[in-house]
Amino acid sequence: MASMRTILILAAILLLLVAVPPFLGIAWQNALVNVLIASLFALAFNLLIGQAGLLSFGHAAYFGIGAFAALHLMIAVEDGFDFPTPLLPVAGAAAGLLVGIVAGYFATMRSGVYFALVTLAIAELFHSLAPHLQGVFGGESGVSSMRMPWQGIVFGSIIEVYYLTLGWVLICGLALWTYTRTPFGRLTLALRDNEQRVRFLGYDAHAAKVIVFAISAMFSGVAGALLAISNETANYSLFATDVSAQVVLQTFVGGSTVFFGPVVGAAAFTLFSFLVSDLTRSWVFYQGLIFVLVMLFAPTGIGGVVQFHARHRRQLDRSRLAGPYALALLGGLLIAGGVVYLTETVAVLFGQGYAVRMRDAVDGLPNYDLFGISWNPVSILTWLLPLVLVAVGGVILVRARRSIAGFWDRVGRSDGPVETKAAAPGGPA
Amino acid sequence: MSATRTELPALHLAGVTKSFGPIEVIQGVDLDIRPGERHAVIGPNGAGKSTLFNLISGMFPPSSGEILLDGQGITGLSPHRINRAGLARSFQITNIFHRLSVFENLRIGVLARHGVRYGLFRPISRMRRVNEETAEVLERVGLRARGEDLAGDLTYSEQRALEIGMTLTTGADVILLDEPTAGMSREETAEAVELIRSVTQGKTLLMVEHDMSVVFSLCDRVSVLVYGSILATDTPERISANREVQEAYLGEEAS
Amino acid sequence: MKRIATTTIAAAGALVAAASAGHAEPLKIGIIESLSGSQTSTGRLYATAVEYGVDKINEAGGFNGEPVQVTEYDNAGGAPEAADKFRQAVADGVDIIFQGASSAIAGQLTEDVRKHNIRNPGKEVMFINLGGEAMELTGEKCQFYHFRFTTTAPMRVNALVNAMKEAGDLGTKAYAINQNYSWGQDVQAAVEAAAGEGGYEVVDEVLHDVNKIQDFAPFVARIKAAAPDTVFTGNWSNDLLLLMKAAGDAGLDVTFATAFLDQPGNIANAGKTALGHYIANNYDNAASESDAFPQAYKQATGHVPIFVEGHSAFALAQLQQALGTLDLGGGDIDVTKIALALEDTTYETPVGPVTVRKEDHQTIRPVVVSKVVENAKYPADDTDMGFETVKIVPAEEAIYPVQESCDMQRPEE
Amino acid sequence: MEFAIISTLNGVTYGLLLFMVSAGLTLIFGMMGVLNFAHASFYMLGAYVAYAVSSIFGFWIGLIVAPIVVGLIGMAVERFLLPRVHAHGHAHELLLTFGLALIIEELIKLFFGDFPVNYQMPADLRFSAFSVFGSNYPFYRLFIGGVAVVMFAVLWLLLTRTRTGIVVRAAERLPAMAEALGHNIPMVFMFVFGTGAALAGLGGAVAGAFYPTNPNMGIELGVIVFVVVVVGGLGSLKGSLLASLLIGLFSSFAVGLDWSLAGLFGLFGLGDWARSLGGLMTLELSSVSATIPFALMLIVLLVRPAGLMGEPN
Repeated sequence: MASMRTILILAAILLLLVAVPPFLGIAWQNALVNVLIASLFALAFNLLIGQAGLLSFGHAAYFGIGAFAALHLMIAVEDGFDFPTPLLPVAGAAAGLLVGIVAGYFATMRSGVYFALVTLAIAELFHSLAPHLQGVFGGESGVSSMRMPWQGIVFGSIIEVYYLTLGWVLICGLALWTYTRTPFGRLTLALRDNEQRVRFLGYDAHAAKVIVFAISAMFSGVAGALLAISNETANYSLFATDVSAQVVLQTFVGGSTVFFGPVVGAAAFTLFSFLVSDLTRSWVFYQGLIFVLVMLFAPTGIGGVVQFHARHRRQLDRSRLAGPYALALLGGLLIAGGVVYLTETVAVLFGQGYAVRMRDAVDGLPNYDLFGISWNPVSILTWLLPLVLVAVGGVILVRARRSIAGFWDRVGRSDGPVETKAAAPGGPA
Repeated sequence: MSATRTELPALHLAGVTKSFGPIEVIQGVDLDIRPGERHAVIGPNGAGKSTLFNLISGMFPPSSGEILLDGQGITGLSPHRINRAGLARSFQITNIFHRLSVFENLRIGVLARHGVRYGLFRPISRMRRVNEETAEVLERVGLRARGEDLAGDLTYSEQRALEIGMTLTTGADVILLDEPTAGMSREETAEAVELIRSVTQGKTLLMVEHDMSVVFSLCDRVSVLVYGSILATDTPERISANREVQEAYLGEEAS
Repeated sequence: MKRIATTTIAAAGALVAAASAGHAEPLKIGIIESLSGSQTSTGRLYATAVEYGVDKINEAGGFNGEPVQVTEYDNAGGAPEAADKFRQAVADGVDIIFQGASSAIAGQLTEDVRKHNIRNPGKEVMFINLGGEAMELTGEKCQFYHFRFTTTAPMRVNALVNAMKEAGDLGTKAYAINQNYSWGQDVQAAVEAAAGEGGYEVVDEVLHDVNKIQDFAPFVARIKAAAPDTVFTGNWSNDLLLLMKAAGDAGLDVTFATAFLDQPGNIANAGKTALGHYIANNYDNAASESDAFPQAYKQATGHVPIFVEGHSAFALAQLQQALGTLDLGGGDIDVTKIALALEDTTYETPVGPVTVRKEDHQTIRPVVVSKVVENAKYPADDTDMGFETVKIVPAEEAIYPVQESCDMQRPEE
Repeated sequence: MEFAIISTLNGVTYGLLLFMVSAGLTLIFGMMGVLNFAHASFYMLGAYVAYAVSSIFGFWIGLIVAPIVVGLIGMAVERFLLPRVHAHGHAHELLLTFGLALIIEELIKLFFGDFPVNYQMPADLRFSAFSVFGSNYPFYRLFIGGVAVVMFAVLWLLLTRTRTGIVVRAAERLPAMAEALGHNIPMVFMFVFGTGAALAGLGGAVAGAFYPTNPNMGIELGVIVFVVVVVGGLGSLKGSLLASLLIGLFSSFAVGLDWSLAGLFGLFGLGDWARSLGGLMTLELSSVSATIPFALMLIVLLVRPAGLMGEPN
């Protein structure tokens, strides 16, 4: 597993993470802090779904708890309690662990979809109670503090916060990776496969699941604590469904079956929202669309597809695959272009601004601007363009996929990198 | 049966019943399994053989009655407690970890025996004894060549062998095998019988079995379960001669 | 040590700026609003109004010889995202932050601004709060670089009590139903405090979860049992709409005294049930004789100002007035000077003058009390209903004393 | 007394609305093992379709068209999307529907905006059915409850008395066997999923005219509905009816009760001590009534992990 190649890649990434940020603007430094925190959160979350097969829809609870715990310690430090600032996430870890044990005790009483619902409801419980508990959660405006200097480090700039975050994320990431190599890590996998058999081999499955849950909650708590350190505030909205949903999206788009998959997803989505969220109001829609497409066509996520190619790199015939892959990319881009065009057009045409202009317009529907061009909403061309984009892209993509699937079939890997019609097993239909 | 024994039975069932709703599936079973013996439970379909196994191994608690393991009460305990008390079972429908390697499947059980159930602070690769013992079991069930393959990729009879292997790993002295040879060809069955004979050396074995030739070649005693109660318990030879049994069960098959 | 490094970098930056002289630094405004998520509709209105105001400044020649730049940041309705977008805004060099939807986010931003200013002296940022009405923002969290250009709970409640009493619609028994968080609690406290003045008795009061209640009928049953004349509520969004509908359906004969009845969609959804109920807010189109402002706004944005748009546009106009008194000579933007100038301005809105109280940076402003009527001059939500002004409570009557908890550190002058 | 009667009435009607939405979810889960996360989105979709249709063709047409449209969408999801992920297990089905829920919500916002839309019941339904203690009781609340009751009865009869129902129930227990007997099981599943979605759509169309129709209505109700099915026992229609009514009644009564833990301690003379602790101790039940369903769920999990009517695992 840990081949020379993997080690080299990891070392290169590490070097980049350490060396490059000082030369970036603070906006990018800040975005990278968010990427790191999201990555750790996704890794902790994936301990449950990827390793133990437990799908939690309420991980915001432990993320939030970690944030509040770290913040209360931070306030104590501000008030003169002697505690090194870089160790603040310890509070988050402890709180996450404790709450994780209690919540895990309840949640793991059920498995499968019940488990998902119970975790969702526990997070909702926090979300609805927190604003009422002024003392702990600071009401709806939350708790606020300030990072105190320690040993000459001021922790005033984002780059200092970045390195603190990086250190913690690396340590925790390593710990989570080591976890998979321990006896309990193996037991976690066994629980995912066949919980009943685990019980008949002399293990208390419920206790084991509570432990996995608590460990996942603990690392989520560290991630929350890092966010609290970065933001210097925490607020009950950390418990919101959106927070839980984001980590689910990121993990599965990145790929829950590969250890580093969630990191890929977290980085992709965090950067995506950093770059796109101020450009278009529909970015949540695109996020959902990407997620559903990944679920449908590459259920193992980006990480899974990459891992598939890495595993079969010997069979990887570059000369014969480059063409179809480039075609697939082209098809995908065309479809994406068409969909984005349609979405943004709908957003404009059904928007308030346009409604007003429509009322004021003298003859017919007024033109609208999109991508720097003025379009006529009743012209055929306006609607033909996206349809042609999607249709042509679709044809190209289907053909490319067929030849890619054909290639992998020929080398005897029907479990190809992407789901194809041929490989898709018939469900109830 | 006649001799008074001072030795405690390895497994003792007294008046065990189980009802699902209004239906009493097990109706007052009394059964003693002697230490070291190989004992089979036979009976027509729906007689409650698997239910009896489930009651003993803790899948669900009996409605009434008492179960002792080496004189120690295990009635209604959870499966893991019963396993730790020294009883392991296999399943009629193969019940393995499909997405783990064959070696890993066995190692989960070996770890339990070594008491490192929830070990978190030492990499598994450094646990030499555990890995050695796992390799040993792997060898004994004849799957050495397939140790690194995913359990889900094994052939049916290999999976059955793995199933038996996993039952052995936890080091229990009382082994329950639920139809270990079901669905196997004649040759596979013969191999399985040899496997069971060799791996249960020195242990107490209780098995559900349909194939009378397996019962004859393997077991010391047989109990016949019909409609949830024990009709008779005796040596295979005497059981096959028992008229009542023949009428209730064997007769049909013999014809 | 870090501080030295920062100053060095800042100095280097200044040198670069000096080298490329002749190019004045533009004033940068950042709108950190809920542009996605459940409060998008309100966030959008604040953004529209701020952009309208910035356009006005730029039409008049901008500031410091440059047009004022404005950037929108989407906080997705959450405080953590707002903190994130604040850092983004700082990275973009934003000088003044505007925000309105949600007190929680305002609380986050004012803290972020305070910490930023402590750590970056000379590069301060200021925050103009257009809608965060929680008392603590000018109380415990009060600070020099935060300005509140809206009312607070006591201002709205006192105005309601005052106007409704004059109109003979107040009665002697009052009920308070509010959302269980700082704003709702502030309203409840204000209703209790105004009891003597208004000559009513608070027969019962209840706080409920924020925007989680699907069915208000049980609350209406409870109100019914207390038999009040007037029901005070600071509820907004769904919580107000559902409450009014449930009251209407039960045939509850009370007058609602509200703060956010003018939120888009409320009147249309409530239908005839809304008639006769009161609202106290910063501004209403019908409150002024002149149509100049609504028409100008419509000219620019396509619709007359609704909900929070009016007072938000005035806040920008007041800022414009303050900027007009300053001359930075084409040099760097000095936010502290802008803040000091803003403290000294008085802006004549169509409903009366607005001034800044120096002690806590709460604006002293008139409050408009209106009533829902049919055939209104400015119909709401494409219905024939709208608001009719009952009374404009002048600024000096509406204001309440500075909170004792406010401990403002002024910059050294 | 007055409060008790009105609260009971309100609790029951609200409970019946919850049931209307949870029934479809339960039906689909019981039959196919799919937990449809997008179910509450179907509810929202129902309200919006009914709004769009009724603004042109009138309220009643909207009420009929909405469930049909939503049902067809449900069938399309079952026919074209779910089979693709079926092999990856129930978790993936859940995730897929979760993604669909996100997309539906954003599409609604795209087309209808973020404001609540003006979806109203017709004026001739806006009258009070009767008067209790001087308080009018709106007819439309009874209408919502009535629709739910009729729906439950029809569903029950369909499942127990008709041939189709028997095939459906057979397919639930032993799909392979039912298929071997010549029944078209994929069609049955598609039909079931469509029916479940249509029920949610009907719920939305009926309730949307009473409660506001806005893009958040899906997620707001969705979480409560999930609690209902956990409390009732997933897959049990009777269970979800019971749980719906329970949660409806609890939420309705909690509002009037200013109980707190401190009050409870007060019974033992520890009231002042508890009040001095603040926090959880002094929270009044009325102010956290929306939290009650979640607390109820935890209690049920402790006492009866399978839910009130569910079968263990």
